[in-house]
Amino acid sequence: MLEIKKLTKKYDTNTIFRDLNLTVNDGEVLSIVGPSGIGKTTLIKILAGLETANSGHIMLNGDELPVDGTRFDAKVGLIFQDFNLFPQYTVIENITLAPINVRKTDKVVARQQANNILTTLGMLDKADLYPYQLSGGQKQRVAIARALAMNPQILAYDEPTSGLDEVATKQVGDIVQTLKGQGVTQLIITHDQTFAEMVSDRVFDFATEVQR
Amino acid sequence: MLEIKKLTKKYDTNTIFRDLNLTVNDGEVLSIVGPSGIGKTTLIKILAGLETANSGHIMLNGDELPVDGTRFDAKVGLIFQDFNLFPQYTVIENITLAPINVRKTDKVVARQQANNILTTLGMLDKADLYPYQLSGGQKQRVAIARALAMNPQILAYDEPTSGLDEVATKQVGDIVQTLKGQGVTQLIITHDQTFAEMVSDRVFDFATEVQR
Amino acid sequence: MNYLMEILPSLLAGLKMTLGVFFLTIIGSVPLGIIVSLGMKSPYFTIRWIINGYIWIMRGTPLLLQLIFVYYGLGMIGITFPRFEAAVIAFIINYAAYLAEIFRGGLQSMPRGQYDAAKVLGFNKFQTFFKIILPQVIKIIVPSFGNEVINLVKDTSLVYVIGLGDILRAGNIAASRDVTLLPYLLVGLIYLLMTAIVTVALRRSEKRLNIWR
Amino acid sequence: MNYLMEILPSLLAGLKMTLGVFFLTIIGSVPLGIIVSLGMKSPYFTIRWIINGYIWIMRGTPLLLQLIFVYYGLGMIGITFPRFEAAVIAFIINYAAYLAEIFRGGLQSMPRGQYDAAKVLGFNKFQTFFKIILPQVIKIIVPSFGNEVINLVKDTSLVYVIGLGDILRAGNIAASRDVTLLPYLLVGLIYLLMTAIVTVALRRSEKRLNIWR
Amino acid sequence: NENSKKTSQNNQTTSQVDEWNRIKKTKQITIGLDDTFVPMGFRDKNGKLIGFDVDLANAVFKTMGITVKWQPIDWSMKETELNTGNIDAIWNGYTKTAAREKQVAFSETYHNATQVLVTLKKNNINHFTDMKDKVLGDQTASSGDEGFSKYPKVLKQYVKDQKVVGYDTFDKAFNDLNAGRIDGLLIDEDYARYYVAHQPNPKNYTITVGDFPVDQTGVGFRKSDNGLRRAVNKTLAAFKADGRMNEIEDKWFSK
Ligand SMILES: Nc1ncnc2c1ncn2[C@@H]1O[C@H](COP(=O)(O)OP(=O)(O)OP(=O)(O)O)[C@@H](O)[C@H]1O
Ligand SMILES: Nc1ncnc2c1ncn2[C@@H]1O[C@H](COP(=O)(O)OP(=O)(O)OP(=O)(O)O)[C@@H](O)[C@H]1O
Ligand SMILES: [Mg+2]
Ligand SMILES: [Mg+2]
Repeated sequence: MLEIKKLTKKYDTNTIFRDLNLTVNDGEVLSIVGPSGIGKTTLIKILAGLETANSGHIMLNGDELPVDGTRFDAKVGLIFQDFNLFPQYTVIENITLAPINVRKTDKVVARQQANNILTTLGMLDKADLYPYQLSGGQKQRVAIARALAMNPQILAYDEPTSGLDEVATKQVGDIVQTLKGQGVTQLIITHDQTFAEMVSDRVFDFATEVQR
Repeated sequence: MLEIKKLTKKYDTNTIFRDLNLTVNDGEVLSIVGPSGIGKTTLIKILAGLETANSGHIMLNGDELPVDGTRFDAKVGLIFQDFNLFPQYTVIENITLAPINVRKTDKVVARQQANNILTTLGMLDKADLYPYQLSGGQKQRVAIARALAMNPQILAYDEPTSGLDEVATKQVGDIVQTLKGQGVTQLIITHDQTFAEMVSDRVFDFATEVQR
Repeated sequence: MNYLMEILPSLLAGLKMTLGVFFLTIIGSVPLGIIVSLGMKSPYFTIRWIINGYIWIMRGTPLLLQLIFVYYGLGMIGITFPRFEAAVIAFIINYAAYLAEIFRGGLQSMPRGQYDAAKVLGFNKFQTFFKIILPQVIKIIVPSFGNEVINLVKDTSLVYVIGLGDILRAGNIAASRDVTLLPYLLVGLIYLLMTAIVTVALRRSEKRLNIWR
Repeated sequence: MNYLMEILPSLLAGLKMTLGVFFLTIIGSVPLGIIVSLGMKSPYFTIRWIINGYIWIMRGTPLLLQLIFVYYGLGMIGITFPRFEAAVIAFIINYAAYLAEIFRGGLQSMPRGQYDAAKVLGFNKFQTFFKIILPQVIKIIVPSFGNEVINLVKDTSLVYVIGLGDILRAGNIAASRDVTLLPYLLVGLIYLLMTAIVTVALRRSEKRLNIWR
Repeated sequence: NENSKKTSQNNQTTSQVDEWNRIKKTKQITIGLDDTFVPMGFRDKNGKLIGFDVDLANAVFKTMGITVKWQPIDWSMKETELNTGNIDAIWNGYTKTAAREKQVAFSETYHNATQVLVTLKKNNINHFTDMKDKVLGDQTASSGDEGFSKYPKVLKQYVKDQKVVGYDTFDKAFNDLNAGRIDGLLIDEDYARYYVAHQPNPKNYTITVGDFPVDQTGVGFRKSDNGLRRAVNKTLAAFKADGRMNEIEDKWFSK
């Protein structure tokens, strides 16, 4: 279970959110919605240990995760709004790099898994392209595939369907359902109401549920 | 009137589209739809002179625009899928830089115009931030504002509503309507069906209307 | 201590020469280096070829030989410069070659999207370079640029070969006259001081560039 | 022509020394430079302070003086190295300082998103640096790195100061013995050849890095 | 300034024309020297040029009513400076050699010196033969260095590996001698005296004279400048005859 308690974040004097409380159960799919610039990305970056919070607590299954930027655990998988693919690696290398080097997965196994994910996302034929050769929606899907390949227990998506057509959106929706079946906790930032309704158990609305 | 005739584009041996024909009238709003990776971005980049085509013609009001990469006319305004803001300039500088230096608009006038556009997009309070300090949706809106500030006669949007909430999407929709009233020809790549239906006179579907 | 005070005036006289060559070289070689780095992207094969040859020769031969060439070599075929002017010319064309390579590296790391954005906004090549690209390139290359500036501080001592008296030569004279290595120590300290000034100035400008990312 | 053939053997003997110092310096200073550049981002003030001091001294004093210091200076206080080893040590610690600044520039231009992506994927600092960051940094710094490598080719001639006979010294000896500038010409050609090899090798590696952007 | 411009403009013609006429007319001559060259020509602490050759040349030309403009040059460039017309004479401990005589015309010899061995007194080296298997140092490309290779029987056959350690300046060589890295230093006797005199304790050193031939020192002129050379030769002879030469020698080489 993921518990966020009294989390506060400021950029200089600009308070993004104050005393934010949020609990997400294992295997739950939570949509995070709210207008642009309200702090959704900031929240999941703090959750992933990429940003510091000014105060507050994050508890994962009862253990406290520090929010002061000293975390190096990769407990939360993250799909970035701007992808952050590694330009020097091909699609398949982007996906298999972490499993091979961090999880020490066998190369052949890692490639097989990556191919499976790419197939699910309709991207198998792009496996050997470099990021600069991809369209926007293709980059989005590589970013998703890269995060999935690490089998994280908590996975946060930042606008995963932006740039995706209906078919690809549906494919991502299917993935969310599959992972839910495997008990993965998922947080999905999205402006796509239809998608949010389709996949999520619950909606967290930044506009109404967060203090500033 | 913008006429595209028998336009063909390949990356190496990979044909993106072949003999593409498309005519857009002055003041018309055309939505361009189609699955991810099909070539929508490629088409408008060719239109803006940023990519070369392998063959074909583009005519603007009867004049031929070369498609071999030798164009330097900036006849087509473009809002990039990945924004391409100038990192070293603040929001207001990003918007006023081209009017001041290219159109030789007076600085005060340019700032006033930029402020008006930012107000319309609900971004006035971000005028003095640098791009790295903006959220995804905020960058999107700065990119739109920057293109608008040059008052282009043809304006192409690449996924202008990705990362935008309903309110901001509505604001962009209003802008499209206003420009239409001024006779600006607009091409809008979008996956957002509701938005496409709301703003466009006609839909160009890459999936069905283009040969490969 | 007393001894160092005694030889200081002659060292400072040499320092004047050192600083003169230093500043004139910076002023001349930075714009020349930028032009050369742009020339390397020229669509004309001949221009690229000439520029690559120029850079090769400039980096491939010791600056000492270039100084000899500009002063004595050109002198022999009738093109004569006074000593100081010859030194400055040789330094400028030499350093421009090194700076051009640094600029080229910076230019290469610019994402294509920045050029695209500039183009659709109607900036001409000149504006694109100076308003959009150069400020970002500068941010990247400041540390490498610093290396060259600091090399220049020290390379100025090579002017001895065409008979100019810089600070190191002043130190040499004192050292061989008084049979002691102390003057070198003092010269070393003065070089250190100059380098410290250059380093601090460049670090400052780096900090100022860090308000954006 | 005949004369050049006569002096060639002595020049080639000098060339051996030049190449020895060159390769050992590259092998030693690249890793040291990387470590130093990382140290400059250390959270500990003392480490940053020490490293900045080191870079300042290394760039701020002529390599010639550093050679003298390592060989004669340390010799006076009882730390004696053989001449060749002293030369290589001095070159490595000197060049590492310059390379560190170049690496630092490259590191600075890495977008933060690359570190973020590596972190959420669980890469440790070591892996992040070597798998994600370094390949991108290398691509940016190749041209500046080339400047230093080529400087090194020529700086090797400074070993004369501690009594080692490199190619330029061989040329010097021949030139003053036979009262002619011809040996310098030959030395110049050999330097040009070495520089050409370095330049071509680096351009090749740049090309190879250009399959991605 | 006026004169240096004039000399450099005359570049192309210098090999044919005797510049003596110009020098007489302008009453100025440009002489090149390496201003680090003790005790022949160097600078005092105020930057003033002093030394044996400086005094001698100034005195010689003073008798002709000509002022000397001293132009510091890099020693390795001396013949080039002369033959491109940047300077009119090389007058700075310039030893006569066959190779140099191909490039320049020498005056009569005005000073003689030989190559000597400087050692630490405590090492008891009193003959060249005592250098057996000892390490020798010298200055790269100096006359001593040439003599060392040219007359292997004199010293080379004794020293360790028949090799010599070359230094760019003698102060560094002295440093190594004191540190025991070399056992002996082959050096021109004029410098030897000067350097030994300037060591903290001159008594610690032995200067050994061996069988190297005597080096003759002369003034170097362009081969075309016969008038100039004759005038200088005449004055030098007069200086020798009337003791003015001795006076200057005593001032700089007092033993
Ligand atoms: N480095 C920064 N410095 C200052 N302000 C920042 C910085 N990063 C983000 N902000 C501000 O924090 C606010 C929240 O940004 P965030 O990216 O979390 O928004 P968001 O909810 O993800 O919006 P969007 O839906 O547009 O992506 C924004 O108003 C932004 O201007
Ligand atoms: N530089 C390149 N080299 C090779 N292939 C490329 C290059 N750029 C794009 N492509 C390929 O061209 C195709 C069309 O790309 P484009 O960006 O036009 O798609 P799109 O329709 O805009 O898709 P999206 O909706 O995902 O942005 C893609 O399959 C992509 O892989
Ligand atoms: Mg966001
Ligand atoms: Mg696209």
